[in-house]
Amino acid sequence: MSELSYRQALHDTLREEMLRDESVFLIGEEIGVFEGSYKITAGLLAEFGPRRVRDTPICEEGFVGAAIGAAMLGLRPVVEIMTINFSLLAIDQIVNHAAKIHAMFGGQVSVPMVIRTPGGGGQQLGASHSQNIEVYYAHAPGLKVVTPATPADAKGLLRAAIRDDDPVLFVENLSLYNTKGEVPDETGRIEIGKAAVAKEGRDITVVAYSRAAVIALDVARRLEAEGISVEVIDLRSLRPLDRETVCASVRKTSRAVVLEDDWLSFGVGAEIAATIQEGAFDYLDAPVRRVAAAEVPLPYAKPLENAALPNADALIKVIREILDDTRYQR
Amino acid sequence: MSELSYRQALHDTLREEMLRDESVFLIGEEIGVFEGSYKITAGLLAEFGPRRVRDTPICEEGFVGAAIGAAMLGLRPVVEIMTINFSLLAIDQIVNHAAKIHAMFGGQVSVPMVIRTPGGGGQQLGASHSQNIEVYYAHAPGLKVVTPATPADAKGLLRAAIRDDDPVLFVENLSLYNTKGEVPDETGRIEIGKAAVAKEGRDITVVAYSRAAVIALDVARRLEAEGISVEVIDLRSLRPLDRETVCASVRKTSRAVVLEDDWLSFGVGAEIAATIQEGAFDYLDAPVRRVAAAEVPLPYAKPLENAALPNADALIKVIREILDDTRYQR
Amino acid sequence: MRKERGTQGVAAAPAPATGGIGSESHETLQHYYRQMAFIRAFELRAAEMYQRAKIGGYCHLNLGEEATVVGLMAALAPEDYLFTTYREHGYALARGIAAERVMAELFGKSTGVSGGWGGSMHLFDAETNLLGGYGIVGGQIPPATGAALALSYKAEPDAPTPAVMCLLGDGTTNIGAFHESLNLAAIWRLPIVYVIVNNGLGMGTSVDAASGEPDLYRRGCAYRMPGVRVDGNDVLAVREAARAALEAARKEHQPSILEAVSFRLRGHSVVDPARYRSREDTDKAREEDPLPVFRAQLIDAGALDLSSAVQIEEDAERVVSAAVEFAEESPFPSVEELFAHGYATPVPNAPRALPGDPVIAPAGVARS
Amino acid sequence: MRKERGTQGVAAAPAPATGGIGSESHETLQHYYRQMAFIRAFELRAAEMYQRAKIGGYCHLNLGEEATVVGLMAALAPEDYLFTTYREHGYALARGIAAERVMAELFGKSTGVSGGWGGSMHLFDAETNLLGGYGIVGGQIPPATGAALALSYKAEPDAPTPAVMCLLGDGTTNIGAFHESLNLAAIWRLPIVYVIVNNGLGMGTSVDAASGEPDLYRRGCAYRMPGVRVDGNDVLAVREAARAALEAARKEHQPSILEAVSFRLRGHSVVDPARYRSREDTDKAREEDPLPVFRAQLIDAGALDLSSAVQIEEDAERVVSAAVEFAEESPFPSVEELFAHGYATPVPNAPRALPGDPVIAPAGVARS
Ligand SMILES: Cc1ncc(C[n+]2csc(CCOP(=O)(O)OP(=O)(O)O)c2C)c(N)n1
Ligand SMILES: Cc1ncc(C[n+]2csc(CCOP(=O)(O)OP(=O)(O)O)c2C)c(N)n1
Ligand SMILES: [Mg+2]
Ligand SMILES: [Mg+2]
Repeated sequence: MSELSYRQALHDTLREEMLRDESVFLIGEEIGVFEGSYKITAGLLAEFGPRRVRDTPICEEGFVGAAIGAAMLGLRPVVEIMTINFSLLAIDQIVNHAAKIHAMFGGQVSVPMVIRTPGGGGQQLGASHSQNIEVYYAHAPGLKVVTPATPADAKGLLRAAIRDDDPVLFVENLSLYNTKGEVPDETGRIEIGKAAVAKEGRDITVVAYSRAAVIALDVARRLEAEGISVEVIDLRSLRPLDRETVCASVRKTSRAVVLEDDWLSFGVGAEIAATIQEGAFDYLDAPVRRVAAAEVPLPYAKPLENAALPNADALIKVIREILDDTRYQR
Repeated sequence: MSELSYRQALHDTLREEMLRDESVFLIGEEIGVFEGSYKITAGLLAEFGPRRVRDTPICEEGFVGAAIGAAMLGLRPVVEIMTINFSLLAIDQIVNHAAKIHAMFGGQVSVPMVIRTPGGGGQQLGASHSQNIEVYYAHAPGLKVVTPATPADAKGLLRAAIRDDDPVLFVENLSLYNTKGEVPDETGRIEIGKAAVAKEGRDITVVAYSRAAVIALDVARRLEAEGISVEVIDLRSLRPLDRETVCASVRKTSRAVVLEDDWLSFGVGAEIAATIQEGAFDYLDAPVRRVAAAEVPLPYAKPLENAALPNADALIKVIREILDDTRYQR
Repeated sequence: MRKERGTQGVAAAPAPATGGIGSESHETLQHYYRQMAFIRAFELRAAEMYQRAKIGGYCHLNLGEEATVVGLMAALAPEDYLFTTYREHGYALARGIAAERVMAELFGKSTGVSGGWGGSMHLFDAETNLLGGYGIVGGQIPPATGAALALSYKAEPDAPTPAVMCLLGDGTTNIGAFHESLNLAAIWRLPIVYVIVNNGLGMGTSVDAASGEPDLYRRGCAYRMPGVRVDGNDVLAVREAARAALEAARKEHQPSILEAVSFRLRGHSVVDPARYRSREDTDKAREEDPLPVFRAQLIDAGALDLSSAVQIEEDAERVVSAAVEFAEESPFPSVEELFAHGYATPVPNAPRALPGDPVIAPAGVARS
Repeated sequence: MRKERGTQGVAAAPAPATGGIGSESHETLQHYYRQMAFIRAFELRAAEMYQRAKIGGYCHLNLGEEATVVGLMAALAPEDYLFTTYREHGYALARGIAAERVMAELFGKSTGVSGGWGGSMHLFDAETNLLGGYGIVGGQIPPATGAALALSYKAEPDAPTPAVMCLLGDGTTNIGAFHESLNLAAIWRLPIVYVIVNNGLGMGTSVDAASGEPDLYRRGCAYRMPGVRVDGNDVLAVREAARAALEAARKEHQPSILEAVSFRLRGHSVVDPARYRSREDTDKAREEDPLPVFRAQLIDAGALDLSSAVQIEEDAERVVSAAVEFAEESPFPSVEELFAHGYATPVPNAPRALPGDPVIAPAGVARS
């Protein structure tokens, strides 16, 4: 075990995988000379040279598509899209091509690529630079979508993603890069498609992923002191979605909240709530609630941005509402 | 009242609105000389000339973005994107720009444009040409998303959309173009943001939209004969979403199914089920079920395509399962 | 990595001269005619099968483009890679894929090149390096460019590599992916030839109405990428131009544009009656139809006699009929296979629900 | 609708000659220096305020680009429209928007040009036809093109119209939207000037590494669109070139490219230390810094004396300080306004839930 930042865990894993496998290469905007907009790739151009660390012009559709073609010929490109907002310029290549190619051509070819990209609001980047639109990819069969919340998961999932033969969208989060955590030294992978019980609890289940999972865990620890026992499920993978782990938890706690950074309507939490009410209907003592972003293009002004984004306080408020509501007392 | 096809209703409405308002113009691929890939715009180039009916090169990002700019200067472009699959090439302009511009610039400008585009599988068009990805747009604040199921709604909603000052994604469906229905002669609009109770019923609520709403209504009529009373809610608008009408229905029937043409996970039905379990929790006698497409890139071969897509039989099966399940008898 | 780029602007290089029919062996010429006649027969039958609802979806034909198809495929080496559009039956055939497997794909049968999963627009054959037909306009261009990147990644610096040929239509030169890809190929010096099959029309929109620079071979100027225009009705000219471009791609890693100009004999797809087309245009297309023209040339030159020509045409019909029969008799893929191509690397919780299935198996056990 | 297009290829027209400093009134020259000095002062203070966390998000400065900014804005008529990138404080100021309103926007205050909703990257002012700063690279280009379409839609055929000026960076010429938009402008003959502000770098990527044709003004060749390159450090040259391009856009509906070449004095944004930049490069940027150069030129030419120069600089500081004070004292927009700009046309069921609110008000009554 060593304590690493989420950023360092990503960096180290990229480096290790490049050392391990010559077919792994990095491609994206400003990842080489500039060392990455968020410095995940710092030092790698110097170490591996421009063949393995390929700076691209600004052309998301073009370089994501190029990575698809390279993957079809057996390479293992790891693409960086600077933020998930810009992935919309490449979504045709991701959803209409990468996600389809394996099945549409009858399984003759696969697309072993990873697209790393951070989401996240709360940095005052304004409406077009603060989105959490991973649900777009989670909806698309053929893709795998992972959303690590901790340095250890960042490492284990990135390793699994790079070695996976399918296109994997690897969703990072701006506000997690500097967070720290214990990371196992051995080179294990974390299975894509499995949620984690981040904390066990009895009274209520909080389902979350990425930054929200960190907040949920923090809230759970705080409420522990008050005698409220919160179970936290970190989804880790949105596609495939581990419905069973979520429902098993709610069958135990009988109550659930989703904490998510995206907009409420048609967001990730909708699927979780829909899944729980179907998979744990007879166990549910109260409606599944969702704590999500207000449905506005995110304003720049700090007070408005703060008001629009979900946070620990909102989660705590909803947990209390559910537990206190006399209609739903056990 | 006159009986019109869905195609004719769209065509007539475009023509009427162009006659009424000089600032309304049509823009898109092959809508002029070719008269539209699905012939919605047949005859309009001849009648209005190339200024009002503007054929574009193949460049979805470019011409959708151009329509945004034209709308910012007060025109009312009605864009045709040939199918919703190709909208992914323009989604950056739609979600990162059209949806944001009004709020991001503090309300100083609006984007009064309509994007018409058909979705729909079942035509053996293969994985990349058969998608129902309206949920991508339904998730984005700043947009309005409507999904008419009938010729009358096609007319009333298109009229409302054209006169609306916000960007409206107007989702049509390939398999509805030839369907017929009564259309009022007067020039009323249908309010965006309101669902319709397409058929009243007592035993169970089916929530649907677009093609699925037509199937749901058909199923409801068939089950009526057996003494099963199905209420059908046609959402008509996905954003805003009329949660109250949906929940009010389920508070009455206590049971619900969603029928939707998109993929199950993170699809439109997830939001409906999540809403119902929260908004009608105390009334619900059984879990809300979803009948949706199998989560695969849609295969070309007819038997596989048929197996992957939701249909009346699957809906009937699920309705019976819910009503027959002894666990959930009233 | 980066080599010298071309000089400013684009030398509008004339297509390399061909020796003409006289300098080709009769065998070669007959082979080309056989391929062209075969594609013609196949496409006409495909149209018929579509009208008889044996083929579904969209169906775009190479009718009128046979000389281009055969010339290009004659130049493409077996180790090269091919990315095409949705208008690609002819390419698959000329690349050497059995007609049965192509027709079976159009029928959606499990014996089809793509196992019935792709249909007319999505032919793929790993064996012949046909890396797919693509239905999204321009969608093939970035992956094709990336395939060229992989070839250069795998090669020693400066060593020759196989090349990629990326087909696209005239209308497709206006989409962003074209620009982005050509720029990447130029700055990275990738071994790729972008072949613009200019049949004069998008669906009904003319090149002139759609493209600011209607001389499409010149559009590489924005990347200092050379371009050549060739008469797409002249199979030998197409072959020579393609050879030269492919050689430059393979040996000098010089990407380039090759524009082959011809006509679309019919509508955009089988269902399009092409009413927007002027009489004049249709007449011209028919007059310049490469099939009868090439046939007459060969007969004039003594490279083919009438009875061999008729023989070739009858053979084509026979093989196409056999292909239809094969397709007809082949089984559809089984519904059990619906999730067979879900993922290349299996993972837990991969979806396997059919419409109407519960999200979790009632026992509470997740399917996987 | 369609007029003659230009001839093949692009005449790499030299930028129109300027009479030089000698032929301008002292007043004009002083005005330009005042604007440049003001932008300089504003940007330096913005950097400081960013470091003091008064400004959030990303903050991209026009430092080093002042001559380009002022030259362009001198040419743009009040009835013309401007679309810019996220690097646009200077344009807003030179367009005549009060510094307080710009600084207040950077502070996220309700008195800001965009009411605090946009921030540094998203300045918008309906009154001066500044139709927005845009943060998505290339995102502004299609809407700017559409604005030009609207202007031509509204005008009588062949009548002059106002023009649109669309700014973009060098790195942005490689994105698809650039290609698609230029093509539209070319085929529809739209009154627009695409100004490529070439500061030599994307974030850290050089023009040469990113662009197949690094002479960016030539990239219009793929649309037969003329292009001109001008020294972006020469305010008069920029103004003249922009005037000519705008006139052609307004009167002849001739779209064109104008490339203004200068240097970025600092990193990509305030937080970027620009370590990737060579010493040589930084030195060159500093040597050619348009501010001291222009100042010296004016003093040499007798158009400005030292004390007026100092006065101008002090005035600039004073106004910027006042702007900071104004911004500091202005209120933030109120949280009650969060849904104020939800829709321009109100509709039922528009979302108004805050994080943690139930999806339906507990009474069962939908909020709307
Ligand atoms: C992104 C996208 N937009 C639109 C279409 C619809 N479409 C299919 S083919 C076509 C015309 C293409 O013309 P061209 O590139 O000249 O090829 P051709 O069909 O003539 O071979 C269009 C508009 C599509 N498939 N994809
Ligand atoms: C679509 C998209 N991709 C990437 C980015 C991140 N990004 C912001 S500015 C920039 C560099 C732009 O360079 P250039 O066009 O030369 O403009 P400059 O910043 O030099 O003025 C990049 C890559 C973005 N904002 N949008
Ligand atoms: Mg064509
Ligand atoms: Mg730059």
